[in-house]
Amino acid sequence: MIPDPDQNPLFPNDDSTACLVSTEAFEGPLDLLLHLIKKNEVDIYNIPIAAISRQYLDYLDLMRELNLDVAGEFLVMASTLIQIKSQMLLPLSPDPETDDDQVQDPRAELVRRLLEYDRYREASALLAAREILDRDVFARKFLPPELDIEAPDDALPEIDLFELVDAFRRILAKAPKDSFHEVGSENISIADRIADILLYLEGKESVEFEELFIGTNTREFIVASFLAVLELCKLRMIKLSQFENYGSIFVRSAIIQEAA
Amino acid sequence: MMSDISLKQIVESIIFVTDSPLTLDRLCSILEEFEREEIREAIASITADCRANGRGVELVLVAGGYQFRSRPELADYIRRLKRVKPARFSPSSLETLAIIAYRQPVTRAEIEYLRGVDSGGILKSLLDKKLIRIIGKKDIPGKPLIYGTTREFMETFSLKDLASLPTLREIEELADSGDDTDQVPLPLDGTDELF
Amino acid sequence: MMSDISLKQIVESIIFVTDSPLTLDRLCSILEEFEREEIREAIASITADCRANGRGVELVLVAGGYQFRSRPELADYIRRLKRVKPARFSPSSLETLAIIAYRQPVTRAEIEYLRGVDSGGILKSLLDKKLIRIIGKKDIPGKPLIYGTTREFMETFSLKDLASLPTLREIEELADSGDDTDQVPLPLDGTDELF
Repeated sequence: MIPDPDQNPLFPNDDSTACLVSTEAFEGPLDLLLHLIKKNEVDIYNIPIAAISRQYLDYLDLMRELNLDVAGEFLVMASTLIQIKSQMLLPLSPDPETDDDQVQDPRAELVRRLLEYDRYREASALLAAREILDRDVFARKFLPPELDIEAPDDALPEIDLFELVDAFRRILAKAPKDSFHEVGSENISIADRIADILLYLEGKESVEFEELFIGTNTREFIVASFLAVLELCKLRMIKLSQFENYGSIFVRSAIIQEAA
Repeated sequence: MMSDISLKQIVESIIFVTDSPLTLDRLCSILEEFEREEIREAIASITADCRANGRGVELVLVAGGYQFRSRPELADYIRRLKRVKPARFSPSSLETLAIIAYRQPVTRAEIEYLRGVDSGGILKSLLDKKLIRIIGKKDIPGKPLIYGTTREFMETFSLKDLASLPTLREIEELADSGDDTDQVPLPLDGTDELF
Repeated sequence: MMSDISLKQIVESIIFVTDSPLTLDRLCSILEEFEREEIREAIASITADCRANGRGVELVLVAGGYQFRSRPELADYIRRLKRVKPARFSPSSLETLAIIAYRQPVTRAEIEYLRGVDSGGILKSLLDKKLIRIIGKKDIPGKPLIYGTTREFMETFSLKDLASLPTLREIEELADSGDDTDQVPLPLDGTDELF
């Protein structure tokens, strides 16, 4: 790295806020910290926390002065830095949690994150330098008309999960508001149970209510099964009957089977 | 003109990536630093090369423009490709499939209420693809059919069970989290790259 | 086999007309009357010809398949033709892509821990561009979605397969840290979101 002649080596003096940081946008707090470390040419394994924190906070001030929004993540990092700084003031003592005499440097996790982040930033530069389709290299993305035909109706589609969910999200966004309830994971497992129960009832005259709860006996399973039964009743897809008080409840399908 | 790039290469690659025949006029307007005659020669030279080297494609003049086409003798082989073209899914099929996946068991009326349009044709095609099935009929007046997804549906999306479908909330969290989609700042002169 | 048609011509024309990279497996299934080894040789011979004859296109192996692509030196000329804007990636989407490519399968919380910033919007936009996909859910409390890269990612970045991603330098171990490999489990408990 070429030292910037305008910048004093290391840290000019304690009360200087004149530490000029370029106003280029940083991707996030880690990006900014790495920039400060490189600019000051300090060892990443031995970061002078007090000085770097000060410059970091100066930068946040500068952003505010320029009326730039300081994202929450920058503030979280600021408090992390201050916390590390105060821990550094305490004498390093062996970690009471472990038996050995290893001393945990308060900066260790931050250093690891910075190194890791730097590595992925390097990886992104490698990606950017590749021959990118539609920027550096071009291919034919069309078929000649004689091959560009509709796939037969029974062909397997090529879609991924995200497209499916995103399509549902779009529908709900424009659907009448009263028409849906929150689709959470519990509802989905109810859907699973509904499908299972219908399958179980298929071709049977009637079954005992308890039979529907045979399976993995987790609380989640029982709740889902129960809600599935309620939902099926509401949809009038099953009928419940009881012949005596406190007697067995029988469940039968109220679905007219399609002739196969 | 750069040293190791020939006009012939430029012309070849431009015709190669274009999805319709390119006229000489258009080529000349794209490559304005070259003479029309030079470009014409490059085309002639490419045409001759394709023949001389026994290539599988040839440069032909169709509808007033130049285009690479596979040699007619190879048509039998090319046609075999047809069978392997994967099906594309229309947005409306996707919508309908999504509704069935998340709201099953569901009737056609409910699907159409959500989508706001007739969905009979799409249901038919999803049934043909075996992605959905008729679970049965609802025992209410009109006896509407009830739809659900199939085992093939799970396989298509590599789903262990329906509970592994991402929840709507998870997708909404992505969509809502700020407007920091990767909007690239506008380049000043419209040509420069970001990196 | 017909007299004046060579396998090389057949292979060239089939790869040429297809709109996405063709795997050797698919070529073999389309051309079942030929041996796999013959087809492989034809591909090698076409690749060599493109280089030797100073062609404007080359045959490359991307995303596990073969595709003709224009030579990178010609990009400036081809871009003049395309009305569409060239592919652009912002630094933040590249950062996110890199993390997903190298660490997949990876959760949003892990990505955000590594980047230090909220990444929901970027994930949504990468999903929209089909460069990443939802692989499933991680079997930890909260069942967060896990992400991975797609075939389109490999096509876009001209990668033969994921193993040919450029190697990253190893992180020098911290003096006081133990025996970690470079794929360190992140200190996340899986449930809490960072932001």
